[in-house]
Amino acid sequence: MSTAPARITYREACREAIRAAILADPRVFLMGEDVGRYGGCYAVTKGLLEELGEARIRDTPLSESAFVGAGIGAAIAGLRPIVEVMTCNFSLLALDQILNNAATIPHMSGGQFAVPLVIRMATGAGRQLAAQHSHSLEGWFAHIPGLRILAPATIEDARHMLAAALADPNPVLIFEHIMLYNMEGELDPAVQGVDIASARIRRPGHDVTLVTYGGSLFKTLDAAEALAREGIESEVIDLRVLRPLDTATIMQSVARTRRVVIVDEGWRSGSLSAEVAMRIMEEAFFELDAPIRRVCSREVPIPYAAHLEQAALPQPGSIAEAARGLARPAP
Amino acid sequence: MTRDETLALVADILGGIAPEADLSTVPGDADLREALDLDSMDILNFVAALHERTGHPIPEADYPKLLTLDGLATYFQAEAH
Amino acid sequence: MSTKVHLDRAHGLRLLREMLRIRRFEGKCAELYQAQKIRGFLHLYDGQEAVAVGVMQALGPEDAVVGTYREHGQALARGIPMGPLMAEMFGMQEGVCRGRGGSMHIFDHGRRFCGGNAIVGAGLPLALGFALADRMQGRQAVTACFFGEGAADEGEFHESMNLAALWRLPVLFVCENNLYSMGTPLGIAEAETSIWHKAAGYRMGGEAVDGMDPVAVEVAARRAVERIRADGTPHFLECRTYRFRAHSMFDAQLYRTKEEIEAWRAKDPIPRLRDWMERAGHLHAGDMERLEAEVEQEVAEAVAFAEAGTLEPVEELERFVTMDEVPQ
Amino acid sequence: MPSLGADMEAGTLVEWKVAPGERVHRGDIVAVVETQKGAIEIEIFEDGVLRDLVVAPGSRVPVGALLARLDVAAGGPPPALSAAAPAAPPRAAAPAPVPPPPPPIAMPPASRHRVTPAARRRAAALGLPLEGLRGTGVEGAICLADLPQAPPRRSSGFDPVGMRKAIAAAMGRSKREIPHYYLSQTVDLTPGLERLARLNAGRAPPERLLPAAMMLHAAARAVAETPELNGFWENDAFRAAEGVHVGWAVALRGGGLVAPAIRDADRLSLDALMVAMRDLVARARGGGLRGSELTDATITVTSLGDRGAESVLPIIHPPQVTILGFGRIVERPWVVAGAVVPRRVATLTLAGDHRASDGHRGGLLLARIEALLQKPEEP
Repeated sequence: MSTAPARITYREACREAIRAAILADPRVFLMGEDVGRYGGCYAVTKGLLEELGEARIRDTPLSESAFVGAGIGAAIAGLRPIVEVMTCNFSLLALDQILNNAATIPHMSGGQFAVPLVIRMATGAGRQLAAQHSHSLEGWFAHIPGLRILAPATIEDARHMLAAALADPNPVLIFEHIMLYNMEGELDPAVQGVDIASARIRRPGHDVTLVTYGGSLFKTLDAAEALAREGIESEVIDLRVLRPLDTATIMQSVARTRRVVIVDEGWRSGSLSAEVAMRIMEEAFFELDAPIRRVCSREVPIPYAAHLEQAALPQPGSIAEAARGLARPAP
Repeated sequence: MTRDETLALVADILGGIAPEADLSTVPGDADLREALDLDSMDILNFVAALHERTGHPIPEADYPKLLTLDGLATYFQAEAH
Repeated sequence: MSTKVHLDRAHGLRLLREMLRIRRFEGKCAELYQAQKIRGFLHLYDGQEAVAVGVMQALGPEDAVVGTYREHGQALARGIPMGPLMAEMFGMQEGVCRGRGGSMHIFDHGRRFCGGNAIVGAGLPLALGFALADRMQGRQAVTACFFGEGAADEGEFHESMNLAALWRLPVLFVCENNLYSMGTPLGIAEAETSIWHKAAGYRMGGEAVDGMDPVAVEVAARRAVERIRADGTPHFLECRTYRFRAHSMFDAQLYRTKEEIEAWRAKDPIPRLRDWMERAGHLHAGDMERLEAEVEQEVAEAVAFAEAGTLEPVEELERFVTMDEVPQ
Repeated sequence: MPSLGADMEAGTLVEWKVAPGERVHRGDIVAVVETQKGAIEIEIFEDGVLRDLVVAPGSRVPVGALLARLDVAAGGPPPALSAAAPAAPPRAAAPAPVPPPPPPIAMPPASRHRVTPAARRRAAALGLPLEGLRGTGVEGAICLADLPQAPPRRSSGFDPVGMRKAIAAAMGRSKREIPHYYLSQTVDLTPGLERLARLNAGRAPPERLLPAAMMLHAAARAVAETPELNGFWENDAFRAAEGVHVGWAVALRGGGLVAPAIRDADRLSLDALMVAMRDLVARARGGGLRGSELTDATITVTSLGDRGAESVLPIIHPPQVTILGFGRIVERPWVVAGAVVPRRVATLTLAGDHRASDGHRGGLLLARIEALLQKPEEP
C-alpha cells in the first residue's frame, strides 16, 4: 500500500469502503436498486458487480420494504448486509422495516436478536432534483432509539465509517450527501479507521460555535472563513454521528465560545437542529451568552428551479450572517 | 539572622512589591533587579522595609550587597555576629 | 422430515395434544385478561390451531419461523415452553422476552422464532432475509412465514412474494386465511379472494388447504417444505381457517353473525381430529380425559410460573435498545 | 461616568462611597470606578446633597452616562418621590348595579432585563445587581462583555488587555496626529548625585531621595519657565496649562504603564516631590489612582531608571505637547576644565509637538533643566 496521500473523490471513497468490506468478510454483501449493472444511481458502486459477482452485489427490484426487510432478516440470521436505498426520499417506503423491525427487535425480543445491518442512502439537495429527491430526512431517523445515524462529510469518513458501521451489532444508517460525491481530496493512507461515536472540530475558534454535519459542513467552513476575515473566529463542529449525539464535544465548545449557530439542511420544525439546541439548553444553558440560532432549509418542498432551490438551502452567506449577529470580534 | 530567616523575611517583603514573584526559582547569585524586574523605586521600598523589619540602618553604600539572595543572607548573618 | 404422514396413534395424539395446549392456554389467557393479569392487545388463535400445529410438523430445529401478532399458537407449536410464554403475557422478566414484547411479540432465538410481529405484512421481508442468509451460508433450512390474509392487501406482501420468487429463496409462505382482517371481510378487501392464486403471478407454486384439518395442513406443509429444500424455490400455502373468538378482547363482532360462527365451530379442528381418531381406533377410552388433565396441569404450572415471576428492574429499561454484541 | 482619559470609553462602577441623601462637598470621593487602567476614585466637583444613585455597582456604562443625581441647591432633604395617586375624576351618576372598576393596581417597574444565562450566572457569582446595566449583546441583552471579568478588586485591579488597548489608542493617535521633533542633550549629574548621597547618608532608608526625584524636580521648575511647552493642543490651537502638573510615567509590573499627574510639581520641594512620587507609584501599582490624577497632567516625564537604556525618544501623550525623557545614569569620560575626568551623566531628551512649538524653544527647556541640575538647591 502506498504511503503517499492519494487523491480520491468522496464517491470513490464510498466505493472503496464497500469493496474492502466485502473482500474482508464473507458475510458482507451489498444490495439495492441499480447497484450492480447500472453501477449505482450516483455511480458509487460502478464496477463492483464485475469484480465481486452477483452474490455479493445484488440488484433488487424496486421494493424498498422487501429488500430492506430482507436485509434485516439476513442480519439477524448471521449475515452483514449493506443495503443501499437510492435516496432517503425512498427510505420512507422502507420506514416500516427500519423502525418497526430493525430498531425494535433487539429490545422487543429482550436482547435475543441483534440487527447488525448497514443501510446507506443519499440525502440532500443541490442538484435540481426537486421535491421528491432532495430532502434531508436523516433528522427523522435520528429520532429513533436503536439506530445509529452517520453523516460522513469528509473523504476519510466516507472511506472508513462503513467498516466501523459493519462492526456495530446494531442497525447503522449512513447518509451520504449528494453534493459531496464529486468532492475530491486526499486520503491519508496512515489512517486505517475512524470511530463512529464522536463529533469532530473541523476548525477551532473561540467566538462562536457552528454545529453542522454532512453536506453543510463545507458551506459552514466557507462561512467560517468569511467570518475570520471580519475578526470572528468560529469553531466548526462536524457532528458526524447524528445518533447518538456526541454532546460532550458540543458542550465543551459552547463553554468556550458561549454562542452557537446550528446549521442543518433539514427543515427547522422538529429538526435535528432543534434537538441539538435543546440539548444545549439542558446541558449548557448557563454557559450561553447569546440565544442559539439556527440556519435550516426553508420550510418548503425543495423546488426544481436552481435559484429557488439555492434560496431554500443554508448557504455560507446565511450561516455567516447568523453568526455575525451573535459574535462580535474578540476585544 | 540565619539564612532561612533572612530569606523568609525577604520573601515576605518582596511579596508586597512583586506579588507574582516566586523566589524559589531565583538563583542565590542572581541580581534581584533583573530576576524580579525591580526598579529603583522598588529597591527603595525594599530597603525601607528591610530597615523597618530589622532595624538595620542599611547605608546607601551597602545597597550593592543587597541585590542577590546570597548577598542578603550574608549581609544579615554578618550583622548578627 | 418425511413427506409422508404416518398418522398413527402416537402422531394423532401429538397433534391433538398440541392443539389442546393452545386452546387451553389461550382460554386461560382470556380469563386472566379479564382478571387484568394480562394487558395490552390479546389476539387469540382459537379455531386456527390446526394451521400452526400442522405446519410445525414439517419443520425441523434448523428451520426458522416468522409469526404474526396472533402467534401464541405458532409459538407453542414451535416448542416455546408455556411457562415463559405465560410469564411474557404477565410482563415478567422470566418471560421469553423479559416482558418487553408481550402477547404480540414472542421471540425465541434458540428456536429461530423471530416474532411476533404486529405490523401486518412486516414479517414477510424478514423471512426473506432469513432465507437469504441460510442460502448464502449454505444451510438447507426453510423459513416458514405466517401471515393473515389481510397481509395480502399490503405492498410488502407483493414485494416479498416477488423478491422471494425472483431470488428463489427457501420460504414457505403460510397464509392463515381466517376471512377477516379485524372486522373487514375478505370480500370487501381483496379483488381475488383466493389468496393462493396471487402466488401464480409471481411464478410461485401454491395451493389452498383446509386449515381446520391439522392433518391436511401437515401433509401440504411437508410436501411444500420438501420441494423448497429440493429446488430452493418458495412455496405458498393458503390455510383456510376461522377464529372462533373476536379479533381481540375488546370486539363486539358486529361484522359477523352468530350463525356463521356456529357453522365454523362445527369444523373445530380439535373435536374433528378427536372424532376421526376414535373412528380409526387411535383414541382409547380415557385418552381425552388424560390429555385434558395433562394440559390443564401444564397450563396451571405456566400460570404459577408467571405468577411467581419478577418484574425487570426499571434500571434495565434501556438495556438492549442497542446491543453490545450479536448474540450467537 | 466621567472621562478619565481620551482613550476611556466606558467604566464599571465598583462601589458607591456615599448614600442617597448624604451631603457631599467638592473633592469628596463619591465612588470607585474600574477602567481599563484600573480602579479609580471618582471625586465630586460640586457641593450638594446626593439625591439618588442611578447606576448600581457592577454596571458598566459608557463615558457620559448618568451615574447619580445631585441636588446642588444647598440644604433641604432630598425631594421624596410622590406616591400619591392622582385624584379620581368625578364620576357621572351611574346605575347602581354596575360594580365600580377595581382600583388600578400599581404596576411595579419592569424589572426583567434581558440577560444571557452566562451573564446572569456571573453577576450572581459577583454579587452584582443587574439593574441599570446597559446590555450590548443580542437584542440588547446584558452579556458577559457587560460584566467585569472577576470580582472587582481595588488592589492590582488592572486589566492588562484593556490597558494595552488604551496605550495603543493613545500612542497610535499621537503618532498619527502629532508631528514630533526630538532633541537630546547629555547632562553631567555628578554634582547632584553627590549631593543626594550626602543627604541620604544622614537619613533612614524610607526618607532617602532617588535621582529620579532630583531630575523631576529640575524638570518641573524648568517647565514652569517655559509655558509654551506646557499645555494642550486642542481644536487646532495650543492652550497653555494653568499649572505644571507633571505626568510621571510609572511602569506597571507585568506590562503597561500609566502617567498620573503630580499637581504643581514645580512648587514642591525635593522632599515633597519624593513623597509624592513614592505615593503615586504605590497607588498606580495598587490600583488606587484618582480620576483627576489620570487627566490632569500638562506634560509628561519618563525616566528609564538604573536598568534602562541610555536614552529614549518618547512619544507625546495627547493632547499634551511635550514629553521629557531621562536615560540611565552612566559613568563616562567627560571634559571638565580641559581635563578628561570620569563623570556620571545621563541623556536628557525632549519630544515636542511641532504644531505647538519649535525646536528652539525645546532646546531652551533642556538647557534650563541642565542648569538647574548643575546647581541643586536645598531640598
